Amino acid sequence: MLLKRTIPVAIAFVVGLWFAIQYYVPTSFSERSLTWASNWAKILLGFAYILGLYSLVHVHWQKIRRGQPGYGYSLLVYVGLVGTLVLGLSGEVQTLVDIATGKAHHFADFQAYSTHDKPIPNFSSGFDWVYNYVFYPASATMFSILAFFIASAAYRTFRARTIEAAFLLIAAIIVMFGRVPIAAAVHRAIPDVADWIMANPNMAVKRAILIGISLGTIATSLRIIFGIERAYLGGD
Amino acid sequence: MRWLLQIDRRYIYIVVAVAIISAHLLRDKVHFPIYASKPVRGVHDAIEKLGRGDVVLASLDFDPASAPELDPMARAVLRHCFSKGLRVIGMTHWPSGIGLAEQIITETVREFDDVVVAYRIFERRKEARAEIERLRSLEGVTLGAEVARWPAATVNAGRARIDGGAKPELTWSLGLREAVATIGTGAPKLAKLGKRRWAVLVQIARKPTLTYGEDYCFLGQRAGAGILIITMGQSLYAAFPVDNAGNSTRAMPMLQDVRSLSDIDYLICLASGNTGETWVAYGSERYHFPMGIGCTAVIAPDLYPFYQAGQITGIIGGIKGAWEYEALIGIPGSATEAVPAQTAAHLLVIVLVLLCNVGYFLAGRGRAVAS
Amino acid sequence: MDRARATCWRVVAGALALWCGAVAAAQDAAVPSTPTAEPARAAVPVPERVWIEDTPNDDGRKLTVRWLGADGEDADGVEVYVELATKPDGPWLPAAGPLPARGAWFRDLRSEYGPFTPSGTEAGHAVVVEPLSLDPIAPHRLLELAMMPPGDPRRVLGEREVEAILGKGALAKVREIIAAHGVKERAGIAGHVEGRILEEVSYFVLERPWYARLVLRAPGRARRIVAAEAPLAPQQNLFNLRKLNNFVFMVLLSAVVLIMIRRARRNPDLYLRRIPGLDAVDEALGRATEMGKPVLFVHGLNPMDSPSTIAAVNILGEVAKKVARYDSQLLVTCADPIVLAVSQETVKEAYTHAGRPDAYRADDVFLAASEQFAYVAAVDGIMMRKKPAANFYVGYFYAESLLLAETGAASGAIQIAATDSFTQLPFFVTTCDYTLMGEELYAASAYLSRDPLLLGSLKGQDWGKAVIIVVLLLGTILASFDIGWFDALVQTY
Amino acid sequence: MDTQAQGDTTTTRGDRIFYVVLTLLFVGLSAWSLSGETGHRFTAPDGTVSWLPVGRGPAWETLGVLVAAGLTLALYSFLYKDNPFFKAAEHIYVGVGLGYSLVIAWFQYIKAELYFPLVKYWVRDGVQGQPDYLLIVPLVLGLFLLARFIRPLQWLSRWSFAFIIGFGSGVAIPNIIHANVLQQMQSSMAAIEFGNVWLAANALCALLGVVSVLVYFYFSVEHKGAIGVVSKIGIWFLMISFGASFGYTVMGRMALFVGRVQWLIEEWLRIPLSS
Repeated sequence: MLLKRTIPVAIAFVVGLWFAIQYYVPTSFSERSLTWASNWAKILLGFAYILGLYSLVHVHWQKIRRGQPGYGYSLLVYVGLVGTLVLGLSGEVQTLVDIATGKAHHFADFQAYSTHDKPIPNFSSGFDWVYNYVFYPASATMFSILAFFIASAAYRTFRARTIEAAFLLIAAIIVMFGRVPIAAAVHRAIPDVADWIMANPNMAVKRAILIGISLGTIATSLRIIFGIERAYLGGD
Repeated sequence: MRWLLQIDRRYIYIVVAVAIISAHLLRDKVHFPIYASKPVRGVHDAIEKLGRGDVVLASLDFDPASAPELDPMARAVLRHCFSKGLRVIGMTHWPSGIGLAEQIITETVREFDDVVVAYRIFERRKEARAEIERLRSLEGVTLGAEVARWPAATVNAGRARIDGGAKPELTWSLGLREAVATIGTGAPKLAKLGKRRWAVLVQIARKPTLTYGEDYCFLGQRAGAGILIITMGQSLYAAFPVDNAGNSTRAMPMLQDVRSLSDIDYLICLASGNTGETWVAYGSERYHFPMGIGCTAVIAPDLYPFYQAGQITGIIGGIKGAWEYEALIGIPGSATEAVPAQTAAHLLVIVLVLLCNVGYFLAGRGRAVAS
Repeated sequence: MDRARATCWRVVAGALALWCGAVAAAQDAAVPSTPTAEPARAAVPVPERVWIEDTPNDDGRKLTVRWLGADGEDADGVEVYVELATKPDGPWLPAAGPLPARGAWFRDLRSEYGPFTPSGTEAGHAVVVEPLSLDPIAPHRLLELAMMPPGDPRRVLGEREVEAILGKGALAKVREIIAAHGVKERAGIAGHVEGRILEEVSYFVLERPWYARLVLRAPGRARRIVAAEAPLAPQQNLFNLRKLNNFVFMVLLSAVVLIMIRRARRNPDLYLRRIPGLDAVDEALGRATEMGKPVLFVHGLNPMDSPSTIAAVNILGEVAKKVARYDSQLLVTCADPIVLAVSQETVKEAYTHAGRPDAYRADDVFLAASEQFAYVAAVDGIMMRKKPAANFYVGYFYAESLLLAETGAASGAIQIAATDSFTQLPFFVTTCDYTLMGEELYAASAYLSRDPLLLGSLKGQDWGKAVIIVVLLLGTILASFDIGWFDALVQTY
Repeated sequence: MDTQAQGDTTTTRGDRIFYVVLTLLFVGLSAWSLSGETGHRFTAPDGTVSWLPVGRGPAWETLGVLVAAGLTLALYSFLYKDNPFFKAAEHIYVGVGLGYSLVIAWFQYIKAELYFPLVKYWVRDGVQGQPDYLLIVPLVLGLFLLARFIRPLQWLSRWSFAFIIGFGSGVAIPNIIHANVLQQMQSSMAAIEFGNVWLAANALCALLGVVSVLVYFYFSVEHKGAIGVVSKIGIWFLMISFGASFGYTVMGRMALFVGRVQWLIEEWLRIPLSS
């Protein structure tokens, strides 16, 4: 109980309280503690990726092992994953091999995986190839599907069912039209009206939402720090 | 009219695709009036005010996914900076943006040398070679004086810089694509200046104009967002002991007098997430430097409060902002090319929304709701 | 050859040092540090008082040099230079300037002094100086100098200068610090080790009292040098007074929230307005059970230390309890490995709490992908293939919001979103059946669990909003009548 | 995972036609673009069009373009319906994405922040500098995270969670007060200039917006009477704002598609579009 509950709650309390107060303390120790903790969080994230790797590999392994329909696709996950890892870490492996064969100095400084004089990917750095020809186009394509979704979402949902929906609809049309170059040609005031909506009602709402969010954040953080909310700790 | 409401969304997808692709193919046929909005001018004017050698930190915080919106913007801003002789420090907060940011910076820098490529291509053509020879024979006039006589518009478009009378130093912010476009039919107003510009292209084709570590550098990426910014405020060398290529930042000539964020003259953050706000809260608020934000259209409304409060000098919002910026610096780029398709898409969505409301009211509101 | 070059260097350096020394000596002899006027030319005005004070709100790296007077009409065109030294008789290092003698310098110090910036005529002039940025003794210069090979003539020259400023053996001390960090040569010294060394060297430089003086100059007029009253060592301050209003706000709000939580413990019956999105949770889960289809819980992209994600995990706990009771399947997708681990723990606990530990399967809480759009592709795929009956989007979302919600809508699921991501709210509002906006995300776990302690904190939040509304209205009214002090309460620095 | 997992497994005749057309489109256009001449087209000032041959890049680059174009088309095919092409592209992408994250995590987090400052100096005395012993704390916390793989020690990972969540909570409070409360209030409390009706109206509108939306978020008071009216106004403000943001975003999203189209036409099909 002590190890499983009390100590974690105590850690959250001490760490949380200190970093809430640290903001107001300008000494160099305080600033350094912030740098430490944020570095530590990064390192923890690095370790956690092993958990993530396990999760993804395991889920797909289950599919393959059970021969579920479509398990072939799961094999493709492995292809992408292993391929990228091999290309990305080949330099590291090379270093290890060099150390083993006595060619390299022990733990030679790492080479960044890309350098500024290599703007165009070449095959000597296959990681760049994966980035440029797989990762980049796939990301851009998934993102650009939004162009279709936003049109269909607008078509399906922008209906003046209620007065609120009408407000939403009208504001959207005005701003959309205001952002088109020909709007200014139709009437000079249209872009201005669009800007006015962005700068006044929209900004006011944003402010109010931000203020509300901060109150919510502070209350949630306090509940965490004082151990009132501890869903994250799990059971036992 | 019921069918209008229950239309398969795939038909909408087809209409969108057809509209955008055809507008894009026909983009040379349409020209739009330029109306540079105040927030975009805010960024442009702030950079315009800087003097030669001032330091601009460009935080390119986006990944390939949002590149279509931010890439033209980044190039336009970088072209503006380099053509004004500003020193540019590049960095990114996004691990997935390292390759992209580096590529944009290097390619923009190369543009200043890319005339070499243009030169070679043109030299292969018979008539081009003749033209080059003719222009070379004109070399009696020193280039500095020649350029000084150019009308302001040309200088604005080409950003020729002359240092002292004796040793003209020029940079040209046109890449291969743009050079070819302007020398050919390109922007109609600039076309007649083609020959002179070509002469300058030939002149400066011989040496690289920007040097890594002196005129620009790319620090790469470090995690930490706000914390990283605070560290940079305390010491740039501590935050980035080495740049992306592993060079020591402390040894870099251009960083000798840039020790922390307090030493930079302007920050331009091109963000597809909320790094712009992080820069305001942890950077400019603490270390007091002017900054501007370029962002995807979706983030822009978020930033108006900061603009209103004077915390940032301006906002470049989305592809339209990039287009306005390209217009302001007089170098058309890919944002200018994208505008017709944008317009078509906007009008299409407006028509779709109107259509669905027509259908909604004609079908009878009550029944439509029930369905 | 090398020896010849070194000799050359030494000669040049020696000559330079001699010349510099001579010039400095001549200058100091001409104008002693007490203010005296040269009879021949009209002299610049002299400040009444010059003193050093510790710059507040900092980590002990800055000093403020202040002075009164010397800003009348006769100060037109006079330039002020501030110089620092470690000994009363120099050598003096230029630290700031030229500054115009006329005009109130203090107003530019607001960023350092914050709300407690002295104002009015008694404030005089002030300028912040940083001993660590002074040229020959800046820590990175010291490091460079200390690590030069012994034969390098530049080092000999630099060493003399540095020892004149920081005292005998200063460079040896720097070398000691470097050696203590296990560094032997300049080449290949890693950034993080260098950072630690620099920090220690900084303390070594700063640990002494600093003397300051003002040099006032104007073309055609005699120069004046005025020394500051007493030397001072910069201090680390324990509290950043610039953040006082922030601190007060935090303390008050925390107090209100904690008091409300205490009160809720005694009186658990609190009124809570309906939040339709949360009332719909049961409906959605019921439908999923009826149809025998899973419930999909989609985390946002932010990492575990983001408040939105913390709130999302709290909501996940409540949703998982309900799912366990309804006996349907819960799928949780994550994009961050720590969120994944925490979610697994949370769901496991919720199932145990609901008496169904057997129903928990670790594989149902999984990392769908680790990159934004790969996550979208994976989650979209899951939505189209498993056709979950209910989708929950909880946490901080970016551009993926519409890609997820629109696919979810196409797959026919009931969709409930909860996010504090202002930019993505419009997309959730238009494509989801229910959307919890902003603060409602943080209220959700309290609403769902009906735990009096959590409800109490909602009450505290409401008090906070009431106070903010009153302050806003009051502030606008007062500002409209040109009453500025109230505005200053929320001023940030 | 459940067995009815694969969703719409039925393939209609229309689907089959779609798959065939998509495959033919990709293969045909790729072949066409590979067989064609490559280069740039110019229009000279006198209107004559000329063609400048530019050599194709190395084979791996051509292969890359084909892979990228294939992925792009496969992912777009999701717009029609979930299909084998999309599934394949999705799974490859997920694998590559995780691989990318892991490589970055190794270089950026573990190697740069932990291995270099600590382990490197620890295991080798040949290198300059001393280890940063403080980093033992995150090393231990990181190993605790990995203890999740050992059932009896799983609880150890909670210590790491507690650290991260505590850190996040603590840091959030003052920073959020600074950026989201004080700064927002500061800019909301602008003076209303009664002289200028337009500006005064704007300021009042903004103030009304902030207050009414804040009232809408009230949890512990019933939204009836005056509060009800104000919160209703708040909802209107919210809706106007959402509509405006939505409209504003359309632009950016379309730009993304234009970007993709541009890439496909120029890099894959090699049709020079620039004049």
